Amino acid sequence: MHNTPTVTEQLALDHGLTGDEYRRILHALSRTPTFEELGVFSVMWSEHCSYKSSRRFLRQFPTTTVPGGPEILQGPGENAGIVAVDDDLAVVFKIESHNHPSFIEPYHGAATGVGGIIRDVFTMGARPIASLNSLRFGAIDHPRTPHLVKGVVAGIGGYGNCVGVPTVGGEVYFDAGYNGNILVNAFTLGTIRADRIFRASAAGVGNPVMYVGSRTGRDGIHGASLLASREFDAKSEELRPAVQVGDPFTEKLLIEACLELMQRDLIVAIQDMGAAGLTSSSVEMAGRGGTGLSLNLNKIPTREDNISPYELLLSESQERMLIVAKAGCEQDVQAIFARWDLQAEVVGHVTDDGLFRAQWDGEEVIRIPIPALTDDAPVYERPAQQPADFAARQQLDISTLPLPSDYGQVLTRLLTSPNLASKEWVFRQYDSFVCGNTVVQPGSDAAIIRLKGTGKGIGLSVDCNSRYCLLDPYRGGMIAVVEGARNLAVSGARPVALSDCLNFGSPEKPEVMWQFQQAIAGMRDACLALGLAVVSGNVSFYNETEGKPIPPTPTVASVGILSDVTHHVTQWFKQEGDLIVLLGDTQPTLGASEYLAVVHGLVAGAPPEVNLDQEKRLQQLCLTAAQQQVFSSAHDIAEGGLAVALAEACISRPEGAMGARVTLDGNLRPDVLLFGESQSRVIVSLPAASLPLLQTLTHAAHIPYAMLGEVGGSDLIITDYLQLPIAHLCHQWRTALTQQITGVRTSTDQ
Amino acid sequence: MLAKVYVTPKKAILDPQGKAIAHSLHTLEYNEVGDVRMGKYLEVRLQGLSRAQAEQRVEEMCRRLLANLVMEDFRFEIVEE
Amino acid sequence: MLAKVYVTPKKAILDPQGKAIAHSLHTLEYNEVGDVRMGKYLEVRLQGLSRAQAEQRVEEMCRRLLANLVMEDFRFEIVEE
Amino acid sequence: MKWGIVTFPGSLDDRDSLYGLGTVLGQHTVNLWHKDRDLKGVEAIVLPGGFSYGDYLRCGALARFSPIMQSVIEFATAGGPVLGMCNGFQILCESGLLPGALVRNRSLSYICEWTRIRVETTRTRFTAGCSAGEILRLPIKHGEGCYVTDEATLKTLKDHGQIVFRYVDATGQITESANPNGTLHNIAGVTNKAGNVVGLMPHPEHALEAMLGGEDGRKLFLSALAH
Ligand SMILES: Nc1ncnc2c1ncn2[C@@H]1O[C@H](COP(=O)(O)OP(=O)(O)O)[C@@H](O)[C@H]1O
Ligand SMILES: [Mg+2]
Repeated sequence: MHNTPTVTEQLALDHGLTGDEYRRILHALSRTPTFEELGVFSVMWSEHCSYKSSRRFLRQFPTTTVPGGPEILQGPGENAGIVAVDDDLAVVFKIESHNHPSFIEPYHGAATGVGGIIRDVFTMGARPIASLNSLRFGAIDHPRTPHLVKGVVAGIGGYGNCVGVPTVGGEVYFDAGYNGNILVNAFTLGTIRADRIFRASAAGVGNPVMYVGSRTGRDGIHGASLLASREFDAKSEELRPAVQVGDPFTEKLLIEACLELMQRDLIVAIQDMGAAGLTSSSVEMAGRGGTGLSLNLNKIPTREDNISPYELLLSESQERMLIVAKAGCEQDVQAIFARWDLQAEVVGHVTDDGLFRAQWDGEEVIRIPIPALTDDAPVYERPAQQPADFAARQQLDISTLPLPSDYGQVLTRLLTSPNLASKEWVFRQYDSFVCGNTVVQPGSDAAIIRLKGTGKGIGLSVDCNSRYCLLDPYRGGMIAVVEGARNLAVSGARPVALSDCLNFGSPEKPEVMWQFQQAIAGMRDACLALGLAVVSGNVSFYNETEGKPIPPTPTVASVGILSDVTHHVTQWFKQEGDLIVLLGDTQPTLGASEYLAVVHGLVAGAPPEVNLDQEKRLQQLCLTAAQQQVFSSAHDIAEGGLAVALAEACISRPEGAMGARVTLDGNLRPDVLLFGESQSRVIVSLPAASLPLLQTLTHAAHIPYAMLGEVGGSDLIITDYLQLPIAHLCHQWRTALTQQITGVRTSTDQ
Repeated sequence: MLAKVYVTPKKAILDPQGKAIAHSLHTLEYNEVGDVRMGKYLEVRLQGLSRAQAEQRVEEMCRRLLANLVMEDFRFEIVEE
Repeated sequence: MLAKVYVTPKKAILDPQGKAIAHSLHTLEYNEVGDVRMGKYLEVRLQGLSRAQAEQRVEEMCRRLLANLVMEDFRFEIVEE
Repeated sequence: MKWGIVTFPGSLDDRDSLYGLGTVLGQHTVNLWHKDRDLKGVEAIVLPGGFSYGDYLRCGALARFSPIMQSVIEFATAGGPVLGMCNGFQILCESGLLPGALVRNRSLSYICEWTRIRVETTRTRFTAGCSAGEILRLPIKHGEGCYVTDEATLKTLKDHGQIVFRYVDATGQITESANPNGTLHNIAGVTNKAGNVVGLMPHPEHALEAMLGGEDGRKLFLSALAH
């Protein structure tokens, strides 16, 4: 007999379970659980693993595309979603959060987040070929921010660079709402042959269960239940030993070995050990297969002595996989792993009794019916309520706002503010070349990678404006989807599907639950209108500090397909004399804008409206124009409005900035005209000879357009409003973030 | 005065570097090698402090910057030069 | 038996990490700090060797693998546990 | 020409080198496995980028002891052309095939960006097809690309024309701001005395196709062919 604490209701409460949930366990087992069983229930029923507050809402997402769209080979429910590119090839992708661990230990928290999402993708048999990351930090001048930014970015690079998956894009925002709870969302996409997809479903009674990868230590015990499902307070400091260290080198070996393994017919199922480690991987595989699974815990390879069965079941040591092999193939499996200096051990077998069982020193410490942990886990209908100040915050009377006296100064201020400044300081730390597919590097609206040997390409973008979501979560959720799709469409990639990471406060707060439901409804409506499928995702609740929730942040990672990758478009001006044209129309809105926040210190007003029908026509127009190679450049207008988008088109060109001369018509207030964030607008440049073609397209699509001016000169001139020397503006924009994060001033212009 | 600072990974924390070095040493047939742990060694030159002040200041530097207390332990010695 | 191995950058060789740490310490207003050098500290556990054997084997490990003599110096101690 | 590309555990750009040399440049390529000693009759060897053995301890330190490296060292000593890119350069230095060593970037951060390097000598197997002073645009992506050596070695390098590439600005000038990582005298690559072994931090294998940003990397590989 090993010694364990006596299981009581109090112990269950200490595990984060409720009294009701504890009684439910007693009922499910018809007895008092063992200490180990209590641990297993606590992690499997945690919000993080069970989706108990969110599950019913996630069902609203469309999970197939429109007729004629690509086939969805795998929707939500597996380790990652899969979309067919053609008859032979498919892409596998998912986004996931690693927020709490990254706040505690930014480097390793972010690094292990990257490691985890990469495992989700290669687990399905795919070779990971591109990553994105979406980051939210507190105010740039908050004392902890620079430390957290440096650590997180170094961690993402440290892992991604070493494991050989290029990081090709992402987003970074700073907002005081994240001062005590940063967000680190990581996305990976892989490619797979459509007939070689592996799913994690344990089958074949008697088949051996094998453990491969790093040995088990006491890493992150209770990570899933305590960290990801509970809000932060001063006590979280005590959880520090729960930090996990990643080993990207071992992960790289695992990728190669697993992909080699999957070329052969030796295994039935494979699953990575992520949150809740051995427990969740065992239970999920058996659950999907409708079988049972029995483990001999004494066989688990360990890193230290005297690790208890409880710890073995709950450890979150990284870089581990669980495999159901075909009986008799154990040695072949071991031989493949040995070639990569990895050890594979038989630790259990598949059973037909529908039970999750585990033995320790010959004693059965776990005997739980699998459905009690999966399908029959608690599901909650939590109360939802609109925040009391919702209507008040949407009020905004712009006539009371003073007009700036110097628009050039305002534009410079916006371009050097941390949210709009170039993110080069960040993405320069990521290998974006490895794998040899990156056609458009970080720095344009969407990253474009080619699919070798097919002539096709994939467009990738990750987006969410959480200020919009705070002021109106429905519209904010909608815009996250719409903007992602638009970033792809302007780049020439047809948006087809997305993966979402829903970062919110505590679902036990009715206001948060309301935000959550509204955001999902907005995302759903946008997906339906644009014909997009949600194929995978992740929910991260309890993002709060001292009772204060973060701004709602439903991050959307969008994936699009280019049938000819050479027809991609980038956002920067390319040719002196090209015409500059604005597609879409400008509404009289300043609500929720970056301009209001940066210049007037206001987070107020309604986010811009979206006409989904017009948006769809605009995106279709951009795609057609890209195919016909009408545009020299196309850039989505987002935060900072028309003036910022024009400036970006001038200064983001990697080979050096280009000027532009522009005149804006219309009788809007200058700040609305320049900095308002009306949706469904794109700035394009094109040779004069292509103008008739564009006019035909806009006419057919019923998209309004305006001639703005032309590319050229050494200044950005917006007639009557501003004139700025482009080289200087470019330098300020490129170095602002470096200065604010590292305090180092770079004086030379490259 | 010189502070010699030793920063080592906490015992329960994975040390992938140490693991890889041990593996290589075994490949080179140093079979007598068991576990390897890898840490940092810093030499910090100090001016104008008494020994007691140095002890206190270096302790503080370790806590604030030189070691990551989430994952590392440290110790140090102060030597006269 | 435990070998404690100290690997330090050679004097003449640039030590960007040491420099960066010194810079950070100055930013934190540890103005008493002069030069900082950053090296490695390894603990290598050894089995079944006499002390003399251990000395000789560890010296060899350092020369062959643990230090790069182009840019690093090393020293070590053998301690009984 | 038959090229061997070595895969160590943790190599990353090995697959890209195989693709680049094989599919893009139409060369005969074979993959060499770190545990083997057989060079399969190759006529040139590429040590690719990546993080061999996790780059734990020191970059390239652990790779140098793999069985294949013993064969590579024999091959190089016999005059066979060997190109080390990034981690491959680090391995060549650790193996003693090239002088010097590579340490952390001055910024202590990993850097991924396009750079320009100037060809300082055409006397090597991998620059014979370039012209002296020619500027090549190649990407770098590394955390430890700061080349260091002692004064005496530096002098020998200079005396024997062993500095092959230096980072320059757009006009070909060796400036401090063109130095991405703090490397000694803007050195981006060096060769051995015989000129058959070349190591550089930039990645020619990632500059072979216009669609991916540039083709200047071809010159290095084509130089070896011209011989
Ligand atoms: N964390 C990051 N990692 C990699 N690339 C990033 C990151 N943050 C921003 N970028 C890149 O910088 C460019 C500008 O980002 P952003 O302003 O968010 O683009 P957009 O507004 O078009 O969505 C994009 O190409 C993006 O991929
Ligand atoms: Mg945008």
